[in-house]
Amino acid sequence: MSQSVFPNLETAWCPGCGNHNILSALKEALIVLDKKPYEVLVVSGIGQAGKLPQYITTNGFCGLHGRALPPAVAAKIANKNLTVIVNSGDGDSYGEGGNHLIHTIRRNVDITHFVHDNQIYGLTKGQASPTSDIGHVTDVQPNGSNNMPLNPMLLAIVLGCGFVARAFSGNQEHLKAVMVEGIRHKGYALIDILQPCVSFNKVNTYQWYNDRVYKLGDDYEPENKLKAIEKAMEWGEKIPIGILYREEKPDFHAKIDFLMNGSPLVDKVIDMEKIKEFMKDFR
Amino acid sequence: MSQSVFPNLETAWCPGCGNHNILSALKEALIVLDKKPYEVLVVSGIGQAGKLPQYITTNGFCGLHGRALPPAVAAKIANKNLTVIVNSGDGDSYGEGGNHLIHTIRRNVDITHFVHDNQIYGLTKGQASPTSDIGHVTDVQPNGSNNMPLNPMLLAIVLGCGFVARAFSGNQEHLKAVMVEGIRHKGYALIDILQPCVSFNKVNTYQWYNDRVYKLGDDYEPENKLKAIEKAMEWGEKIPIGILYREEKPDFHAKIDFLMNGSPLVDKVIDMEKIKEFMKDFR
Amino acid sequence: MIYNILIGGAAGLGMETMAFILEKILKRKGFEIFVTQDYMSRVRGGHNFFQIRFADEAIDSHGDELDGIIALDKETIQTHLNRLKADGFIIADEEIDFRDARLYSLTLKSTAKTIGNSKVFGNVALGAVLKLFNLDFTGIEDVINEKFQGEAAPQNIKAFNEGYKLVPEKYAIQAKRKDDQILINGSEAIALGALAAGLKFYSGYPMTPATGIMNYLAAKMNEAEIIVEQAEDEIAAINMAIGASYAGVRAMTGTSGGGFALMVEAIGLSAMQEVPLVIVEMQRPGPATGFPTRTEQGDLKFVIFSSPAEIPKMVIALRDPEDAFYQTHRAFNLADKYQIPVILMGDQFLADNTRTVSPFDFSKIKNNRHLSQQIYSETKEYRRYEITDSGVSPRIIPGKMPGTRVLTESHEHDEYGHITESGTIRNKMHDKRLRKMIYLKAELQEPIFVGEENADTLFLTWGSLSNPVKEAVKLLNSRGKDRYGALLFGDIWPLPDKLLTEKGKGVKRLINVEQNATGLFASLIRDCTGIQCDSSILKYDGRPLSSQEIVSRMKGGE
Amino acid sequence: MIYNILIGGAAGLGMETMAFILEKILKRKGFEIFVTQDYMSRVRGGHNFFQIRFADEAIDSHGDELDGIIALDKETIQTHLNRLKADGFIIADEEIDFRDARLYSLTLKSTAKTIGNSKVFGNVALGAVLKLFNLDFTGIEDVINEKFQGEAAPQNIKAFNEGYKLVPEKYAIQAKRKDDQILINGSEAIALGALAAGLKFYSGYPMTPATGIMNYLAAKMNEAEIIVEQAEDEIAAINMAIGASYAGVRAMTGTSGGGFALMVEAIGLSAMQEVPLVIVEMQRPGPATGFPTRTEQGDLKFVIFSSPAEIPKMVIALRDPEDAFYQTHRAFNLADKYQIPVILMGDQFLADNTRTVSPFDFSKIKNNRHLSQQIYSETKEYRRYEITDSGVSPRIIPGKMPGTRVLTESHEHDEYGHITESGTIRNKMHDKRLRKMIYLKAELQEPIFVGEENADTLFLTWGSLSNPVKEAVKLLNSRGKDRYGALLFGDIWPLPDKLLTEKGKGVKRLINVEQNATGLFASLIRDCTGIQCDSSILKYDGRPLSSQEIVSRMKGGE
Ligand SMILES: Cc1ncc(C[n+]2csc(CCOP(=O)(O)OP(=O)(O)O)c2C)c(N)n1
Ligand SMILES: Cc1ncc(C[n+]2csc(CCOP(=O)(O)OP(=O)(O)O)c2C)c(N)n1
Ligand code: SF4
Ligand code: SF4
Ligand SMILES: [Mg+2]
Ligand SMILES: [Mg+2]
Repeated sequence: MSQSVFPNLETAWCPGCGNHNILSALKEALIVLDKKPYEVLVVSGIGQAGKLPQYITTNGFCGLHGRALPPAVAAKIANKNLTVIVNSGDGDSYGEGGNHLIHTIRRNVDITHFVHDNQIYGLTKGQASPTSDIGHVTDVQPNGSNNMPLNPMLLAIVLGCGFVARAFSGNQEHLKAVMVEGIRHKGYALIDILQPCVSFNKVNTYQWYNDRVYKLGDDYEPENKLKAIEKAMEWGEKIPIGILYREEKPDFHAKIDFLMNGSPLVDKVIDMEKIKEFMKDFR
Repeated sequence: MSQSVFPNLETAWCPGCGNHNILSALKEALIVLDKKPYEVLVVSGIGQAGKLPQYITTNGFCGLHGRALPPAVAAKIANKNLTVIVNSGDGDSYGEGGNHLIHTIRRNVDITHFVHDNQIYGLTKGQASPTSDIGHVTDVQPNGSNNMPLNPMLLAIVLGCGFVARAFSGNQEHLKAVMVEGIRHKGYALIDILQPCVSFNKVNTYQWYNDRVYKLGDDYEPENKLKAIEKAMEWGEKIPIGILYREEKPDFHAKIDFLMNGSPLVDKVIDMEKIKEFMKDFR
Repeated sequence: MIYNILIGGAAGLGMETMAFILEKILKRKGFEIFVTQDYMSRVRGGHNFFQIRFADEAIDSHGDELDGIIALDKETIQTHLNRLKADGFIIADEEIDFRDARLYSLTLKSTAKTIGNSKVFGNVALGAVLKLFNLDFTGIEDVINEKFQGEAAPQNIKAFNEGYKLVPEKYAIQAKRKDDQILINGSEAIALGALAAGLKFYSGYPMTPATGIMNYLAAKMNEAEIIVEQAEDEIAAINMAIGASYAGVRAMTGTSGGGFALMVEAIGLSAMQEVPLVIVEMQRPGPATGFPTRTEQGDLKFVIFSSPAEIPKMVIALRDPEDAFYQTHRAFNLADKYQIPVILMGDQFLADNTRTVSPFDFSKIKNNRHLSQQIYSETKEYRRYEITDSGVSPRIIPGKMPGTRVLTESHEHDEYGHITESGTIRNKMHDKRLRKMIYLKAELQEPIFVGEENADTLFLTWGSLSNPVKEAVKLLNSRGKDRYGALLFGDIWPLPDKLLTEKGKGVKRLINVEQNATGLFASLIRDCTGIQCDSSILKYDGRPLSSQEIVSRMKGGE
Repeated sequence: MIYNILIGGAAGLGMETMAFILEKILKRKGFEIFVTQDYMSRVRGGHNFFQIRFADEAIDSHGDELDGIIALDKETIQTHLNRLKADGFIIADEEIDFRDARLYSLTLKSTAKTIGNSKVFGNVALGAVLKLFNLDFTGIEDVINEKFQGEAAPQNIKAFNEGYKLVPEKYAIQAKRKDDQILINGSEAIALGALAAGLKFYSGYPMTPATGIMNYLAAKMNEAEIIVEQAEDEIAAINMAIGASYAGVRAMTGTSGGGFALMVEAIGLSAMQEVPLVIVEMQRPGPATGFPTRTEQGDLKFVIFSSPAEIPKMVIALRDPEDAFYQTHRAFNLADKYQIPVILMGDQFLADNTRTVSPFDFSKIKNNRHLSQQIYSETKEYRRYEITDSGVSPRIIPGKMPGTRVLTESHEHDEYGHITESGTIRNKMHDKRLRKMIYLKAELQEPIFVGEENADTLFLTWGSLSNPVKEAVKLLNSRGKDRYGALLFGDIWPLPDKLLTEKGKGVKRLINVEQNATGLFASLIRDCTGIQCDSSILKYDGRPLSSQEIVSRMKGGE
C-alpha cells in the first residue's frame, strides 16, 4: 500500500477501536480501484464513524448526525465523476437517519454506504443503537434494550437494494475485498461492517464477533433473493459475512437521459436562450 | 350497525373516494369489538387519510404530517386502557414518517396502524408517494416515478412486526374483519389498505385493484415467516389481501413490570417520599 | 377603470379553467390583470373562488368590492353578495334559485348540453361576461385552441358564441395599449428566476403554498436539463441541496413554515460549512398545520432567527412576481458571493396570485459564481476555510484539481477543515463567519419609498403587502387631506435602516402594516433601529389584506 | 479561603473517578464546592480536565487561578502552568519529566503497584492532596466504600494512606460548619425537579450536553415508575412527549441546539393543540455540530422565536442547580396552567458542573395539574377549545368520561376541535391562544438583583452566567471605587421588564454579559423595552466565563 497516496493521519479514536481497520481497508480498496484522492468524496454524519473523512485525504463532507445520505446522493447527481462513499455509524444510518436509508435505497443512486456497526452509540458514550441486541444494558437502558434489533441486511434486500453485504472490521482483507466490490457496483450499495467498540460495547467484542462470523462460501449465490433473505436472517450463533445479495439494475442516472449522457451536471453549460423561451408560456 | 354510537358526520373527502369505506369499516369494527367511542383514541398525521379523526366520535389526535406514530405510541404507554388506532396516508406513514414506522415496529407497542394507501399524495394534489408504481406520471414526476416502490408488507415482516395485513377499501366486509383482528392483536399491527383516490390516481383505480386483489385462502398459514415473505412479494398481476404474517410476542408493556401490572401510568400516584429519597445520592 | 369579477363554486367544478381562460383573454386584449385565488384545503366540495381584477390602468392589489359574480352554485351568491356593487351583475345558471335585480339567470347548462358537451357551460358564462363588457371576439379562439385539444376546442368556442348572445352590453372599457405583458404568479416567477440564475438542482417535499415552484421546475426538467427531486422529507430536501451545492451546482429548496421547521438544523450546517444555499419559505397561517391554503406573514422572526447559534444569513421578502424573479436571481449571486444561506420569504398571496408584468429582462441579470480562479496543488495547498478579511474563503469545486481536497466540516474547524477543540481557532472562525454580515450590509437594497415626500403618515410593510400598501397610499393621497408615504421592504435581514431613519424623522405617525397578529416587523425594527411604530394595521384571518381594507381601516379612527 | 485544584490528563485515564472522590470527601467535610469539567468530543486521548474549587465560604463561580495541579500527563502541566499561583503546587508521577519548583514528583504508580492494583494511583495522588491541605482522614473510608466494591475498596483506602505519607502539610483550612449540603450538577437537578413535579414520561435522543438528564432519569426508571424512552430521533422524542401529555401524564423532552432544531415544528403543534409540554434545551457552541462538549449561550433568539407562526410560549433560563430544580418544577405547573410549551434553557456549563447547594425543599413546592373538575357528558358537551377570557380551555384526560371525546387538532379549528376554514373563528382562536401571553406576564419572576443599590454600572445577564456575574459584582464592589450591581435573568420570555426599567434608570453604564458573539440578550432587551446596553462582555470560545475574567475585562478599559 502506497503511504504517499493515502498517508496515515492522527485520529481521535480509541486504541483498539474497530474503526482503525475500516479506515485502512478503505484506503487499500481505493488503491486497488486506482482512485486518486481528489476523485473521491467521502461523506459522513456525526459519530465516531462520522469522523472518518477527517482521516483520509480525499474530498470530505462531514454533515449532520443522521444526514449523510442526502448530500451524498445529491453530490453524485451533481457530479457523476466523483466516487461517492458514505461512512457513518449505526445510530446515524439506522436511527436518526433511518428514513433516508429507506428512500436512498429506492432511489438507487450510485454511491457506496459503509455502516460502522458497533451496535452502540459510541460518541455519545454508550446508549443502545437500533442494532443493539435485546437485553443490552446501558445507562439509558437499565433494563436492557427492549426493542427488536434492526437487521439492516434484511431491510436492504426487501427494499430492493442491489448490493447488500456484511463485513467484519476484524478481517481487514475480506473487508477490503467487499469494499472493492461495493464501490464497483453500479447503484446504491450497503455494507454493514461489524465494528467492535472497545470502550462502550462490552457485549459485542472482538471475541464475540470472532466466535460467530463466517465467510459465505464460493457456492453461495447472491443472486437468489429468497435465499439471500434466508441467509440474512442468520444472526446469533453464526453470522455470515460477505455479499449477501446482488442484483444489477439501472441506477438513478441511467433513467435520466441528460444525466446519463454527456458531461456531468456540474459541467453542463446552461442555454439561457432556452430559459428565455419559457417566458412564452405566460403570454 | 348502530348509527347512534358512531353517527355519520360530514366529510371533506371527494365523492367516491376510498376513504369513505375505510371510515365505515372502522366504525363497524369498533362495534364488533364493543368499543365505546370514549375508550378509543384515533391518531393521525396530515393528509386526506389524516382527516379521519375528524369524522368519528372517538377521541382524536390530529398531529403533524408524518408524525402520527410517536404520539400514538406514547398515548398508549401513558394509558394502556385506551384502544389506540392510527389512520394515516401512505405519504405520511412511509414517506415523511418512514423512520417512525421502522422504530415503532421495533418497539412493538400495542397500537393498530391503518395506512390508507392510495399510492399518491392526495391532499397536496397528486405527487408520487413511496408506493407509487414505477413510471407513474405526475406533475412533479413528468418522466414517471423512478424510485422502486416500497413494499410495506415485506418491510414490516422483516422488521419483526407481529401482525402484517393488507386489505382493500373496495371490500368493506373483508376490511372490517381484518381491522378487528388487527385491533385484537397484542402489539403493533400494520394494515395497509388499498384505497383508490378518484381525483389524483388515475392508474390505480377501483377497476385496477378489483382486477388484481384476491383473498388469502383458509389454507394460508400466516405464521410461517419465509412463506409470508414470499407471499408479500406478490404485487402486480395478483395482489393478495388478508393477514400475511402473524406472530405472538411480548409487547412493549409486557416487558416493563410497572406498566404491565396495576393501573395505567396516568392513574398511578407518585410516591413523593421515594423521590425525596433520591436526594440522598448527592450527599 | 378597474373591474373586479369573482368566479366561485365548490372545488372540482372547473373554476381554475374558467379563471385561466378569462385571464388570458383579458390579458391578450391588453388589460392589466390581478387575480387572487381563495381555496380550501380539500379537493372536492367546499367553497373556492377566484377574483379577477382588470383595468385599463396599472393595478397593484386585489379589491374587495365586486363588479360581477359568476356563481357556479348558490352558496357563491350568498357568500359574496354583500360585496357586490349596487350596479354590479351576477351570472348564474337558471337552475340556481335566487332573487336579485342584478342577477342574469342564464341557460348555461342547457346551452352546453345543446352544444353536445356539458363541460363547456363555464365558457357560456364567460361569453356572457365578455358581452357585458362589450369586448369583441378577437383572441378568444387562440386562447381556447391553446387550452383544448380535439373536438373540445370548437365546442368551447361555440359556447362563447352562445354565451355572447344571452346578455346585453353593459360596460364600455378599452385597453390603452397592445398586449406586451406576461401573466404570471409568484411561484412561477421564483422558478424562472432560479432558472435564470442557472439552477441545476431543486429538491423539495410537497407543501402548500410552496409546491407551485416545484411543479413548474419539474415541468421544465427535461428541457432545461435540471434535476427536480422529490425528497422523502424536508430534512432530506435541504441536505440534498447542500450536497449538490457543495459539489458545485446551484441548488435550491423550498417549503412552507412546517417544512422549514425541519430544515433549520441544516441552515446552520450551510452557514458552518460555508456552502451557498437558497431556500424559499412560503408562509401560510400557523402554528402547526394551521390554514394550509391561506396567507399570512407570521414566520418573520422564526425565519430570521432560524438555526441554532449565531450565523450569517440573508433574508429577502418577495414583493410580487416581478420582484420575485429578480430577487431570486440575486439570491443565488449573494449566496455564492458570501457562501451563506439566503432565504426568500413569500406567502400564499404571492405564490398563487397571478398578475400582468413586463417580460423579465434577461439582459439586466448576470450570473457570478465567485469561484476561486487560483490553481491549487500539493505544493500550493488549498485551505477551504482560509481566514480572510471579508470572511469569505476561496471556493473550488471538488474533484477538479489533482492533489487538492475540499474538506467541509460541521464541527468547529481550522482553515483546512480539520476538527479543532481550540478556543482561539473557534474565535477566529466564528468571527470570520459573522464578519460576512458586515459586508453583506453594503449589499443591502433599501426599501422602496412610495407616496408623498414629507408625509404625515408613513406606512412600513414588507414582502407581498407592498403592492396593496402602495395602492392604499395612492388612494389615501388622492383624498387630498393628509400626506401618506410608505416604505416597502424587500431585504429584511440584515435590516437596511438608512431610508427608514431618514424618512422616519419628522413623520407624525409610523404605522406597520402586516399580515400577522403581533406586529413582528415592527418588533424587528425596534430591535434593529430603536424606532417604535405608533400603531399597526394587522390582519391574520388568512385572507389577504387589500388596499381598500387598509384605506377603510385608516378611516376607522386609525 | 478559596482553593482551586485542577486534575487533568487524557480522556480515559480516570479523572472522573478522581474528581468524584475528591469532591465528595471535601463536601462531607463541610466545604462549599464548585466543580467544572472541560472535555473534548472523544472517548480516549486528547486533553480533559476538572477544576475543583472549594472554600470555607460561599462560592458562586469557578476560578481561573489555580492553587494546585494534579497532572496525569505532562501536557496537563504545560497547558495550565501559566494559571498556577506562585505558591501553588503540582502533583505528578515521578515518570513525568518536568522541572518546576512547585512540583511534587511522587511515586504514584509504583506505590499503586506495590498495593497490588495499578488503578489506584489516582487515590495516591488524592491522599497527597489531602495531606497538603492538612485535612484528616475522617470520611474518606465511607466515600471509598460507597464507590468501590470487593477488594478494590481496601486497596483504594490504602492508596490514600500511602499518598498521605508522600508530602508535607502546606495549607490550613477548616470548614465552618457540619456538612448538610448536597453536591449536584445541573442535569441531575433538572431531572430531580421533573420527578418532583410528577414527571412520568421522558423521551429523548442522546445529545451532549443534554444526555445527563436522560441518564439520571433512566437510572431511576424502575424505582420511580416512570418511562424513559430513547426515541429514534428528536422529532419522535417531542411528538411522543406531546402524545403522552395529551393522554394525561406529565411529559418532558430534552436536547441540545441541533436536536432542538428538529423539534421546532412540534413546539408549534403543542401550542396549537394546547397540549402542555416541557422542553429542555441545553446549549453548546454552534452552528451545526460545533463544539459538542463545550458551552455557549448562542441559541437565545432561536429558542424564543422557535416554531413557525405566532404562539404563546414561555422560556426560562436556568441559573444553577438549585434554580434548575425549582424552575423545572415550576415549568410543569405553568405548562399545565396555560396549556403551552415551556422551554427551559441551560448550557453545558450548567449541565456538567457540580456544586454544593442546600437540599431541595419539597415542602416549598406543590403540583397543580389545572385539570377541569367539571363532569361532561353527551348532554353537557365538552369543548376542548372553549373560548375563555384567559385563553385557557377546560382540560380533561381522554378516555375517562363516557360520552365525551377529546379531539385535538393541528389545523385551525373551532371550539370542538373541528377543522375550520372560517376567518372569524381563526381570529378568535388565534387571539385566544395569544391571550395566554398576557396572563403569563403576571406570572413572571423579575430578575434577581445583586450588588449595591444606586450602582454606577449595572450588568445584565441570564441563565448560567448569573453566578459568575454575581461573584464578579462582589469582587468589583470589594475594590471600593465604583458601585456595581447586576440583574440576573431567569425568566426571559416573555421578558420581565419592571426591575430592569426601575434599576436601569440613572445607571451610568449598562453592560450585557453573555456567552455568545453578538449580544443576543441585549438585542432582546432592546426589542422588548427599548433599553440599549452601553457595552458588552462577550465570550464565545466554548469555555465558561469566570468571575475573575469578568473582573479583569472591566479593568481592561471597559
Ligand atoms: C441532531 C443530533 N442529535 C444527536 C446528536 C448527538 N450524537 C452525536 S453522534 C451520536 C450517535 C453516535 O452513534 P453512531 O451513529 O452509532 O456512531 P458511533 O459513534 O457509534 O460511531 C449522537 C446521538 C447530534 N450530533 N445531532
Ligand atoms: C412537514 C410537512 N410537510 C409537508 C406537508 C404537506 N402535506 C400535507 S398532506 C401531504 C401528503 C399527503 O399524502 P398522504 O400521506 O399519502 O395522504 P393522502 O392525502 O394521500 O391521504 C403533504 C406532503 C405538511 N403538512 N407538513
Ligand atoms: S468509543 Fe468505541 S467507537 Fe468510539 S473510538 Fe472508542 S472504541 Fe471506537
Ligand atoms: S383527493 Fe383522492 S384521497 Fe383525497 S378525498 Fe379525493 S379521492 Fe380521496
Ligand atoms: Mg455506533
Ligand atoms: Mg396517499
